[in-house]
Amino acid sequence: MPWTTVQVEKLDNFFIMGDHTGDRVLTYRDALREALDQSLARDPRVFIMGEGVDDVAGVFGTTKGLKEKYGANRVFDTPIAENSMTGIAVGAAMAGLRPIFIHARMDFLLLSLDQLVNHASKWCYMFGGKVKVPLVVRTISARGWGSGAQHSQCIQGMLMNVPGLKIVAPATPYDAKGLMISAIIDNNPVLFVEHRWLHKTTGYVPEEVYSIPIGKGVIHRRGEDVTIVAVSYMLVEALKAAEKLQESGISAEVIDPRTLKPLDEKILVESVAKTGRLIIADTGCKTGSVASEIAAVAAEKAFHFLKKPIKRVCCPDTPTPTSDVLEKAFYPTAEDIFAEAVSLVRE
Amino acid sequence: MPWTTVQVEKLDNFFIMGDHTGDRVLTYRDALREALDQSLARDPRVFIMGEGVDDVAGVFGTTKGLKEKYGANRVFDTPIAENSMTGIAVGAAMAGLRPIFIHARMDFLLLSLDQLVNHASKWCYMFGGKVKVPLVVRTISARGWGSGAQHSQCIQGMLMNVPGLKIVAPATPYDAKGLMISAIIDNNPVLFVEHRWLHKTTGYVPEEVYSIPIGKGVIHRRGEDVTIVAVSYMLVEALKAAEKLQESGISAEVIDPRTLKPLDEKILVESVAKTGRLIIADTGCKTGSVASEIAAVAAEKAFHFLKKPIKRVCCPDTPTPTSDVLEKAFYPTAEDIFAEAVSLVRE
Amino acid sequence: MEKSKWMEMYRIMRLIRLVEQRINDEYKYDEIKTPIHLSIGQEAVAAGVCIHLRKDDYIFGTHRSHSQYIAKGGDIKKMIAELYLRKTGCARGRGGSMHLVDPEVGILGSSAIVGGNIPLGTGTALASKLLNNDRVTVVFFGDGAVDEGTFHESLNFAALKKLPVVYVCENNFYAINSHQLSRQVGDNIYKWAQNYGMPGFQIDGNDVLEVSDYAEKAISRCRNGEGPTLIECLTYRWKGHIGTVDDVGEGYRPREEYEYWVSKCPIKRFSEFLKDQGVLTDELIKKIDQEIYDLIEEAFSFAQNSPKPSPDELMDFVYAD
Amino acid sequence: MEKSKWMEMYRIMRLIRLVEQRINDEYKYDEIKTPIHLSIGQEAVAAGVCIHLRKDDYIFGTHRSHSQYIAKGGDIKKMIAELYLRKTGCARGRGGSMHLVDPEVGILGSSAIVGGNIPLGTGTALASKLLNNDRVTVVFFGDGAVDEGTFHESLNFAALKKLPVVYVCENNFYAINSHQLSRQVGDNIYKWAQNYGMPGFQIDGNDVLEVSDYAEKAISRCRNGEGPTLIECLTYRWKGHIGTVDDVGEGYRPREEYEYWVSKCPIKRFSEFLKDQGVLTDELIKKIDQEIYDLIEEAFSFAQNSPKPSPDELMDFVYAD
Ligand SMILES: Cc1ncc(C[n+]2csc(CCOP(=O)(O)OP(=O)(O)O)c2C)c(N)n1
Ligand SMILES: Cc1ncc(C[n+]2csc(CCOP(=O)(O)OP(=O)(O)O)c2C)c(N)n1
Ligand SMILES: [Mg+2]
Ligand SMILES: [Mg+2]
Repeated sequence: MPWTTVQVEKLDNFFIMGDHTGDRVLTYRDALREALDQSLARDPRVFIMGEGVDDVAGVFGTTKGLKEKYGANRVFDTPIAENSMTGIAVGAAMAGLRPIFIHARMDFLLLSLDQLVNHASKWCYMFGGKVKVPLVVRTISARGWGSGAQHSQCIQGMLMNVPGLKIVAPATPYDAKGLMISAIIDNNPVLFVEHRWLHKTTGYVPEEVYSIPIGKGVIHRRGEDVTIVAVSYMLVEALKAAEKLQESGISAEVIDPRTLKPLDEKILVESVAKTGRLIIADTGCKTGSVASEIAAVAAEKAFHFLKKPIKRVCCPDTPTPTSDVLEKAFYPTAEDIFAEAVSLVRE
Repeated sequence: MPWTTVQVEKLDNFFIMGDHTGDRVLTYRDALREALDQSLARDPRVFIMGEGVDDVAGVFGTTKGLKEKYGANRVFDTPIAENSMTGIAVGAAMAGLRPIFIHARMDFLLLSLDQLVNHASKWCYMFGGKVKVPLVVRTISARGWGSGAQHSQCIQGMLMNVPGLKIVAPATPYDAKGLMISAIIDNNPVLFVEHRWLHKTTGYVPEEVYSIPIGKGVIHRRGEDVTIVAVSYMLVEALKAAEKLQESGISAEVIDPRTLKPLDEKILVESVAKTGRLIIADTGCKTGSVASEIAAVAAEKAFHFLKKPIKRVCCPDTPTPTSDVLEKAFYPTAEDIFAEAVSLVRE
Repeated sequence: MEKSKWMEMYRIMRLIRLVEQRINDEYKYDEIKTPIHLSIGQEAVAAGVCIHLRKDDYIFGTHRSHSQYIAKGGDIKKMIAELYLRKTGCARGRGGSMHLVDPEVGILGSSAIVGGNIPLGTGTALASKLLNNDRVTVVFFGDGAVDEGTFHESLNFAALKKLPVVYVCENNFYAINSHQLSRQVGDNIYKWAQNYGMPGFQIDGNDVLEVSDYAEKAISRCRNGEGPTLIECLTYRWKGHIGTVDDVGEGYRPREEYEYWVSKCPIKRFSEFLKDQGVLTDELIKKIDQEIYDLIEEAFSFAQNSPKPSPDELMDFVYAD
Repeated sequence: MEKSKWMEMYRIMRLIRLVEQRINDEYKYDEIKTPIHLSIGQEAVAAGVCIHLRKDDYIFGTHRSHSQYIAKGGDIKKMIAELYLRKTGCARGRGGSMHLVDPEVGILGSSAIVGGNIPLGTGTALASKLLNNDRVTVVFFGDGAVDEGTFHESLNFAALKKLPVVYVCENNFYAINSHQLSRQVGDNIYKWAQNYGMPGFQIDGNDVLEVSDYAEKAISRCRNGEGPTLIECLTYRWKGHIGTVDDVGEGYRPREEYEYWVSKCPIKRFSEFLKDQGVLTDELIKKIDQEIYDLIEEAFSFAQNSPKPSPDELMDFVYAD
């Protein structure tokens, strides 16, 4: 049992409405599993590889039973050799397959950046569009229970600087399923950013196969006074903050960009045009974060709408401490978003 | 002969005044070599490792003759195995030595991020300060002569997101020498960012050993109308732009942060307080760049001083093309900075 | 080997076992808020190797390094305090179980990145060579780490430079739930040494005397400037990969395999040997256990009564001064 | 091997040689604005291997891949146009000499990151296995790439899954100015295969018949589902590592070494053999050369007269549709 399960099991069961309604409620984890299942079923080119993808736990349940259903050729365990395994997935993609490569922790992505950045992301451009790399790399960031500095990183900020790569970071079960399907059918390398604390959230998810456009954000809650852009798990915190702000008479607009690269600049600028205030919440360390990039875009393209300084709510620039006390101090929460919003609106 | 020499030899001999005067003019390359030479001489713990550091070319001349002078134990070639060689340098640093590890291209840094990010940068924190990693990693970014997508990257933007790492990017011979010495005496991993096109620039450099505080930027030219923050080689372009702006009656303040992480926020905010306009020029791709981070800091901390949107002058978000025509379109120059400044001030 | 060292090895193995069992027992109270990877069943490796190390020699461990920390002489109170994430912990609560450290006895840290510590230990060995001292480094890693390129890159460099490093692979056949044979071709990790021109051995990692024997030779080769050695110790973990869970039976490890290895308990085996040799008695066993229980009691009580770090220390140690 | 293939191999080696020489001669005019790494002296490897490949088989090369591109049947006009960074180049001017591509004949690109192409070729071989077709992949790489962990990680995986891939190491003894022995322990790269349970051979890479022989067997093993092979071809580059510079003499490669290898010219040797066999004559040599010169002339003139990309195409192909 992966240790973060200890922590995740203690979380509240957070329900995210999403932009879809219906009568079928799934967890994020099951939504992902369904997207993989349906993709394996409909497209023989799709396969899944990674450490432990075929084991009993099935990557926190997201690949559970898939080997039994689709065979050991299409869902298989790999040696612990992230860089080459990524390159092998890339090669298979070049030959026309659609690999999904899974890192049980985002930290392990760091071992594979040569293949992901120097190779996968550049191949299409470097060869004038003649070879494509339709690859999905799933990474899961952990949090809590002393995951520590080497098992809890959220380094999506680093990857923003990589041309040729797409990055999606769905926060709801609906988006998880839809964006997984989009990532699989996309002809480019797509980094699929998950957060362990999202696996348990629930929401409405249609049974049929559907995709969500890569590059399009979504407004989760409409508001007038302040825009909160929330990345990945921070959407949960942002929605909680918005609820509380409402009680204090502050109307917050909550936006989930869903795709981090290429970013939906339109949804951002339009919201800031309305509210004039911008808070960006990211799961990673502040400096060089996705929040920094969004702030830069806003400062460039929505400057004249801004009434107040842009605020980033992120982890501080320290490795993740293991101590529970320090973890608590390290991770930003709804409280921090709430406090920033209040000070932006009231002061 | 490394091919970028072809291109570098064709460059103008650009003289940068720096904040030091004197009568000794050195190239950036020779300033670096002197810093290494003097550091090897004064501290027996210092050693240099990397591919080709002991060969005739001596990493573009920066390590030339050092093996002959200090012996093959202190200046040695390595196998082509960037990740482990980095880890080996890290281990040696933990045992009290002060390794300088050299990548002839910044692109190769991508192979070593596991050791640099998961290990070197986190070690001090993860072990409560009990073990230090005084390591310098030199990286040189190439440009031009069809260096192409895998031999010309400027990925300092990616590294901004790494807590525990310091990043310096000197642009003048004076800063190159002083910051190299600072990086060597620093007790932390320091990424030393060089640009091949800077190696030929000249400036005043004192003969004695001196260090420059990490974390302090420098104003290269004082001005009133617009602040241009320039990273690494972009300082050369910024100074050219400022000269031309002067002729058009626009007074530009040119700042070199020198240290990218931790950033000198004070010098930035003070300058923007004066000019109200900010252009940031970086050598890397725009999204997720150092320019993005600086823009975010300014939007957070200097917002009320800003009269106009912040502008980033960077490479577009594409892998580097090999074609000379496309290279020309890809790299931003003084012209681009000039045009942005004019539009910020005039419109 | 002198017989006094036998007893020391016995004591260390027993200490590791009892500490691990106590951790296992305490884990359910949710006060050890950090992932743990227990070494029960693998005690002979660390004990047999570290007995030959000096205080100023270096070791590097992995996520599963309680045993090595203890065998190298790391402070037990600080170790348990670290598991309880206290300010008094060896890493001041910043590391947890996977990141034990005690520079005073040459433990410069451990890495939870598989294969990550192999270059590091190669690097301290490089330092010994450059500083011209005779400190030896031992890197402990699992069979999983052999999958990673760092294993080869490091061994190549160490062999090339004849560095004073001993690579000790604790082959317990599994990386989480993945069996060695589903990740590697062949089951002869030690053979890699051959191509690097260094001695390589596959030994019974549950026989502390055999481990000690091979380690002694490898370490003295290092001290004499003869370069690195690779020792593959075949052993087995009794507990599941992580925490206190059980991973034996249906879909996991075969029960017979598990039972076979439990029957080959390194401590039982060695204590029987010592009894045969007439140096260990039931009485002595009790006495040693009691001393260890006292030590453990003291360590847990120290840990449980130690203060936690305070939130305002969050930013300390990001950078060294 | 049928004799008709002899002449084809001869022609290809000669084609490689003359193309490379022409590139060498043109480079000084600064119109080929891209780093070049010439394969002169190493022609037998690509020629001897690729003769056995089908059009739909895959190859992956490195920074030094002109020879392989040519031997696999890549379009020469598009290759030269790529060196001139023209819109008509095989990579539309975006790749240059280090990044040649021709998917129509199975050349899916080459990587200028040392060791970077080994996983990629292992990946296309995985695809062949998953798609249950009999396409073979050949990965070409230098002795330098063996330093990288990707070499081992990839060979392990290929052996584990019995993938249809042939690893061809062109061991020319140098990585830039660094000799193999200053980077690796021993000079038997082929031996690594042993531990991975795959066939491994060290052969004379300047003897095209020997190369062809071993390659043929390795490739047919792949087609029969018997898994990967490693072939280490000892060879030598005549030119400096990069561009057209000379790196022989003081501080670089020893002149005697250079001269020894020049005396073992793969083309001279093979043409003498063919003459002995009575299938090649001076007249035929001239005729073939003339055909090749015409082809080269055509390619260079095509390239030099092709348009360059226009600046407004800069952002094309960042993403595939
Ligand atoms: C680079 C990397 N990849 C994956 C993991 C996840 N992981 C943690 S422990 C482990 C298994 C390690 O097996 P082994 O090296 O044999 O050590 P053991 O647990 O058996 O002691 C894995 C794959 C990791 N920590 N680091
Ligand atoms: C990862 C990486 N490190 C370093 C380099 C710089 N480099 C370019 S070619 C080369 C030598 C390669 O030698 P080898 O593999 O033997 O090929 P050869 O040039 O001899 O054909 C090196 C070190 C690189 N391209 N990639
Ligand atoms: Mg194991
Ligand atoms: Mg070579």
